[in-house]
Amino acid sequence: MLNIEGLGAGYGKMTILHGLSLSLHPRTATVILGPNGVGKTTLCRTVSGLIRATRGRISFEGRDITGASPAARVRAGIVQVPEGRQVFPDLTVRENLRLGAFVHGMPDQDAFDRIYALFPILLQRQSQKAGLLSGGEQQMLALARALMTRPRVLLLDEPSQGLAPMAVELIGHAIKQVAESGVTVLMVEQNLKLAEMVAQRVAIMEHGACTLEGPANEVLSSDAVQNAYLGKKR
Amino acid sequence: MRPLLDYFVPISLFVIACASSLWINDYFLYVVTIGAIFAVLAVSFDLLLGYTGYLSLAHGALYGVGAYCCGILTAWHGMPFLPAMLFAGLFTGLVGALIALVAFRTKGLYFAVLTLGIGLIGHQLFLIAAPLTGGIGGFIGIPSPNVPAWLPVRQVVYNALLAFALLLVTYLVMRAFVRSRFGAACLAVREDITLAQALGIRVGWPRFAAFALSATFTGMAGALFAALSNFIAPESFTVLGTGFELVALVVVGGLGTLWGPILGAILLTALPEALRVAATLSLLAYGALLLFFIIFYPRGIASILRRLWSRLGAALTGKLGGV
Amino acid sequence: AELIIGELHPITGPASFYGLPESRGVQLAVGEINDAGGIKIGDETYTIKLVTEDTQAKATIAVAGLKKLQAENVKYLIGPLSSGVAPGLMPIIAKSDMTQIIDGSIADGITNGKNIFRNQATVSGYDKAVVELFKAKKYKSVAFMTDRFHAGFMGTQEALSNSLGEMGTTIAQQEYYKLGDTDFSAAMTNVAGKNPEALVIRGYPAEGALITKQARQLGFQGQIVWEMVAPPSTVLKNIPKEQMDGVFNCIPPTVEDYVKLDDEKAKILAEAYKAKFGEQVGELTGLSYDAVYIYKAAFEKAGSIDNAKVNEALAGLMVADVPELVTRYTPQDDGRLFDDVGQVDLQGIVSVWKGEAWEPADLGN
Amino acid sequence: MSILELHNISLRFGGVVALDDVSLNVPAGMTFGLIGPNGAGKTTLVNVISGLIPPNSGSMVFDGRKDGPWPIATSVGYGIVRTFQQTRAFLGLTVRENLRIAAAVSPQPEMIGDLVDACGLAEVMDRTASELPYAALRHLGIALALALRPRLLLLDEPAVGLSGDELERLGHLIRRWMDAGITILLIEHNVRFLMDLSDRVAVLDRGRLLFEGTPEECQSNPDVINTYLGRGGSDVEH
Amino acid sequence: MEYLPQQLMNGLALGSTYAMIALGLSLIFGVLLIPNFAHGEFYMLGAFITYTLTVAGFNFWLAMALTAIAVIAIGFLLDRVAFKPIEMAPPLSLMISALAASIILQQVATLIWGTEARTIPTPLVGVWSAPFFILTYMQLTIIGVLMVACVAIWGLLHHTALGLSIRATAQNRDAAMLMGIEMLRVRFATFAIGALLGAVAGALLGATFPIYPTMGAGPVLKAFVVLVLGGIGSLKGAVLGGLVLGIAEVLVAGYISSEFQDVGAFTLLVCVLLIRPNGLFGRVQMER
Ligand SMILES: Nc1ncnc2c1ncn2[C@@H]1O[C@H](COP(=O)(O)OP(=O)(O)OP(=O)(O)O)[C@@H](O)[C@H]1O
Ligand SMILES: Nc1ncnc2c1ncn2[C@@H]1O[C@H](COP(=O)(O)OP(=O)(O)OP(=O)(O)O)[C@@H](O)[C@H]1O
Ligand SMILES: [Mg+2]
Ligand SMILES: [Mg+2]
Repeated sequence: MLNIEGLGAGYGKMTILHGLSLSLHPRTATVILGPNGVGKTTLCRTVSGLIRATRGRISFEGRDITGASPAARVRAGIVQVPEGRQVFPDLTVRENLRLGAFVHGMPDQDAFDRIYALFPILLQRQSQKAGLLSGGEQQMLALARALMTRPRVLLLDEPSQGLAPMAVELIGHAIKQVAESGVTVLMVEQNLKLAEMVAQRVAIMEHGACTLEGPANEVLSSDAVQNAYLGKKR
Repeated sequence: MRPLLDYFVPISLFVIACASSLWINDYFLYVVTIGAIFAVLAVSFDLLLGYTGYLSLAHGALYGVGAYCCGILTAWHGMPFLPAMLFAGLFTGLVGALIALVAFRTKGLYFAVLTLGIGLIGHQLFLIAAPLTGGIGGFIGIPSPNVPAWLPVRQVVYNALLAFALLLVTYLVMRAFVRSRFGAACLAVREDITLAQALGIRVGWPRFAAFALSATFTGMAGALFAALSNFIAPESFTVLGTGFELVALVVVGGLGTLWGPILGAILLTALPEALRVAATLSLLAYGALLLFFIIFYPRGIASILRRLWSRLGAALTGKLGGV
Repeated sequence: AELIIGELHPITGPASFYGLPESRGVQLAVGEINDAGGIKIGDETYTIKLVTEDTQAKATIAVAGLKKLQAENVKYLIGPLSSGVAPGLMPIIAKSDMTQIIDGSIADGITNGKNIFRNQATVSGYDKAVVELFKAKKYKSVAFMTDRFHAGFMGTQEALSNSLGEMGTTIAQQEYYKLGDTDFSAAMTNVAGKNPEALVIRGYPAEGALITKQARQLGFQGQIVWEMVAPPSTVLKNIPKEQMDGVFNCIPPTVEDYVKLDDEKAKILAEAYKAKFGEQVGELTGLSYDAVYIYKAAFEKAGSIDNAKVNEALAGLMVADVPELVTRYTPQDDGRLFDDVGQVDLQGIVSVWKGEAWEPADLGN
Repeated sequence: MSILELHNISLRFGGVVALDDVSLNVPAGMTFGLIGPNGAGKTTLVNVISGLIPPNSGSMVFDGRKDGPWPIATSVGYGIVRTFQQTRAFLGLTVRENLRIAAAVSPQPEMIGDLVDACGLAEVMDRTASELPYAALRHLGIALALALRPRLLLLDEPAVGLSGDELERLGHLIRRWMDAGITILLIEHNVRFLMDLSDRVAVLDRGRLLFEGTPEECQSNPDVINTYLGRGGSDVEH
Repeated sequence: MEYLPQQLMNGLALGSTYAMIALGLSLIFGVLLIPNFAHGEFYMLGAFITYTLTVAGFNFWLAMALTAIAVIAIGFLLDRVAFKPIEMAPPLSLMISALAASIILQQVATLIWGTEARTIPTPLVGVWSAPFFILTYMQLTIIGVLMVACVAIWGLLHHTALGLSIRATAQNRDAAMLMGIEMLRVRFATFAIGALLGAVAGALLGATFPIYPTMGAGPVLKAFVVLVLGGIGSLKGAVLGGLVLGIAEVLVAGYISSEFQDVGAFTLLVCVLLIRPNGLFGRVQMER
């Protein structure tokens, strides 16, 4: 499905990803775990094309997309929910959602309705400027907007940030549903509850490379991972 | 060690500049003198733009306020130049403070355009207030600074020495300001005014002080310009000319450093002179060089020198490490 | 041997429209003199070397240019053009041992008759023609529209309205604009409302044409009088010729006018200019061209290239001493070219627009 | 004794009622947790207390001073300091320059060195804030606030995006200030983190105060479970 | 208050010219954050190219259309050379780049056309005399074109996909890219519309005013004033700001003194910003 081989990327002279390789299984949710600052966000941004890869290659369904523009990748179905709140602050909630469907032309009301059913708060706020939403509401909007693109590969960068526990559960279900409907999901997440809820496969990232990848139950139960990331200590 | 270096470098550069002014011909001396005056302007301007984040387009007019003030004091009231320059600086600082009171109600582009308006009004007033300024015909007959008896140099050399001295003083004063708590507060205002407020910085004061200080030295530069030109006209104090030129000096030199603008000022006053050979194409060449420079070095001369410096440092440590 | 003459004109920037033709006028004259073998001064024959510096019509650039000329040991200067520049150069030149002939600025009071001379008219010279026109036509009321960025016109505004007032003309309205303005409707609405018998426009022709148009559109019925250097080619690029019919202009004649009067020297100059530069001769070209010949006559008369002697020669130079002059200066009472402060007598004449050009006006006296 | 008392604070934005008659007492020297569903009005409450937005009605008493809330500059002067939900530091400056600003405003500039160590900023002193790893940036934001030696520190979701060691470091830090006598108002959706640290907890829901009590009471309160924790409030297991 | 209706009409006509120029500037600044001082040169080139074509015998309106295409191409080139390479640099660098570009374009125009002022032969002569005021047909055309341009741009921005992508880009470039919006297209479209507006303004105004290579400098400053007066990023603000400025100038010149026309206008600016620091229609940024 999506293959990453020997990927290198960084900012200016600073290299963050050092030859990272990872392949995503089709119709599967893969969760990436790793400590703060290893480059998870950088990986997402490189896959979606916001950062240029300095070496290695990314291919999607056999096609090399390493040099493709972000827009071309979205058209191919690779969609990212960025870390932090990247909404369009002066556009209304509805216009934000509308932009989600930008590559498909004008979305029909059904598309909106499906999203509003998932996130009722957005319906209430649909004509409010997105910039005035609360932190959590913006995060939901960002996710909802990405779902409007009808993605084939969904990249989620810490979608639970700023969400209340109930809301985390809510989007957990939503993401699971999406994965079950045949979308390949790559999620970076610190919230273990959400990670465990969604993950079918887990990858561990260290020093800008993937050190371990496998089915969720295997990886999560391995001793090394238990100690390092799941925080036995706590 | 550091304080020694801190003063050693600027002062020795000053001494070198003074010494060489005895050598070079009048034409170069004039260009360098004007360059030094613009460097004073650029350093003062950068205190506001580079360190506080406000783009003032009123500085062209403030420069004029200092110049006319000096003209009136020396030509009509017979005041010697140095006190007149100080007075002109203080007066301009006062005018600047008044402008600041008004202008700091806004920020960003609004501030820039508001000060643009004030700069244009100022320029218009120079034209309209003909009894004081001579109007469009200009202010004629401003005496040159008196060369003190103990200093055996010609007038033009003395003018240059004054400009260098003013530049040195400006640089040292501005540096002291930047390093003070006020300077730190200015940086905070520049970067994120809400956070600055949340940190309890009374953002009004530092930026007000920066504006007033910047205006004061701008006024002194104007006074010196008036005295060594003997004649001033509103045309030298326009927004489109002087106002924007200042921005160019500072950006080309390197925003947010104090020595960058000095280099920018020297480069951009020398450039049109160097381009005289291009005759009717000189303005075109000037535009093209400016564009070329900004495209390749959008962060100015300071960024080039920093890069060179760090590369030099790396090379040196590399060599030493290898031994 | 070589004799260096420096010229200082705005050859770039917005004022180059006037500055470049001046610079070329100097070049033409120098070329002619050198081609004819140079100037014989005393026992030595000199060829002239011309050094050009740009002013961009800015005082600081001009001062730098002047200092550069001084550094290159230039002792004789022609220029500058702009009224904003000349006063800036004056203190430097007055103190130096250079000689200057100003061939541009029309502001009053920038010559000294010692080493600074001017062969261009002053605005007061223009104004004489305006007064003459008003005397002949006996307009009862007048409105002014003056370019307030023009030092010369602004400087004489008061004197001119006083002299018209003394003749019994009411000053109905005084309006101002600035170079580059495009909308004069507010002022013209007021002028049209007052409907004075004459509207005097003082400035440059592009704005002059536009003001004329807008005044007429807003219903102004009276006589329009220009006071500006306005070559017909420029006028016609900005206003249809019908709308110009009957407009008066009060300035000294330019090369183009002399050509129209069938003046041989003017025709030769115009043709030479066209041949060398491929354009119509500029309106100030004659002045800068004349300035070179004035120097030549002074050198020959002084028999030396020493500045003090040449200055003296210039001060005493007779109009008749310079047969090459294209411009027809009025000799001073004693026949000299310059008066005691170094100013030529070049008076405006009243001309009127007919068809496609200015023609001498018949004031009926 | 309460250091902060809120009396009947209400605030509406157009049709949205962000705060509805909120009254709250925060006892001195303790960590006070504030939770609630997204959009409940927590950040808005912090904005009101810190003086960034004036409320439509209601009043505030801080440390015996009545007639609050005050404009932000005054509040800071009284010792009310906040961090921002969206991390805020002087992004264009290096960490060192950020701290220089902190030193300029700090009543005790000499303790900045301590803060650097406590917040783990020593290795990144010369990096530009915008290039910092996320965790370091959060810590920098907190260090800036702490430099002011606040009496009341308002932390708006300080743990967002932190995990593992970083989260632990933050927990330690908060405990240390608590011990130093700073009162902390902590907003956080990481329930375990919040409950571990807080002495008391309040829950906001749609602008109204839903609950106030100890962490234990809170976690077993059915209203809170319904509106906030959710039945799978498993994050809270001990 | 003699001649008030006429003076108001004068102000309206003048204000429309300001609004016309401010519109394009506002768009480019609002979307790409480029303080495009070279906008004045779009205006100048619009005038000169139209002039050259009409003098060469083209019909004025056809010449204007051809000119628009040419200026769009120049706008695209300008973006490519002067702005795109430093899109990540601080806005002030962009401003210097724009100033340099504007010097270059002025000088190139000087080389081609010289500095002599000239006026485009007017396609519409004559005046419309209403009971209390007089307007020329050309002024009426400008007011009409301004209204059409406003409606067209508003429709484009708010009712087309391109418009939505332009507005989205103005607010969050990264997020816009993640929505599949092609940056290059948005950039191109924005510059094209901006240049088009500049060119049309130049052609129309050049048929009324004298044109010369530096003619853009003054209007572009006024346009920045209008931009701020109306509130940055607000098209409504750009138009109303232009009209307000025009009327204010005319009233000052008409009833106080024409010597104070500029001073009056800028005093108005200062006063408005004192009362509304974000312009007439600008929004106050909420901090959270
Ligand atoms: N704009 C930038 N410029 C320079 N360096 C950056 C920039 N953004 C991030 N970095 C650096 O890249 C490294 C990796 O950052 P990244 O955001 O990818 O990590 P992460 O794994 O997503 O961390 P977190 O869990 O904190 O979100 C960090 O060390 C950070 O300092
Ligand atoms: N300026 C505003 N205009 C309109 N509505 C606003 C404004 N600010 C906040 N709101 C609304 O007020 C409500 C409360 O917002 P607030 O940011 O306080 O929530 P919160 O409790 O901090 O939520 P979160 O946990 O998601 O950060 C939200 O529904 C938000 O949409
Ligand atoms: Mg991350
Ligand atoms: Mg919040």
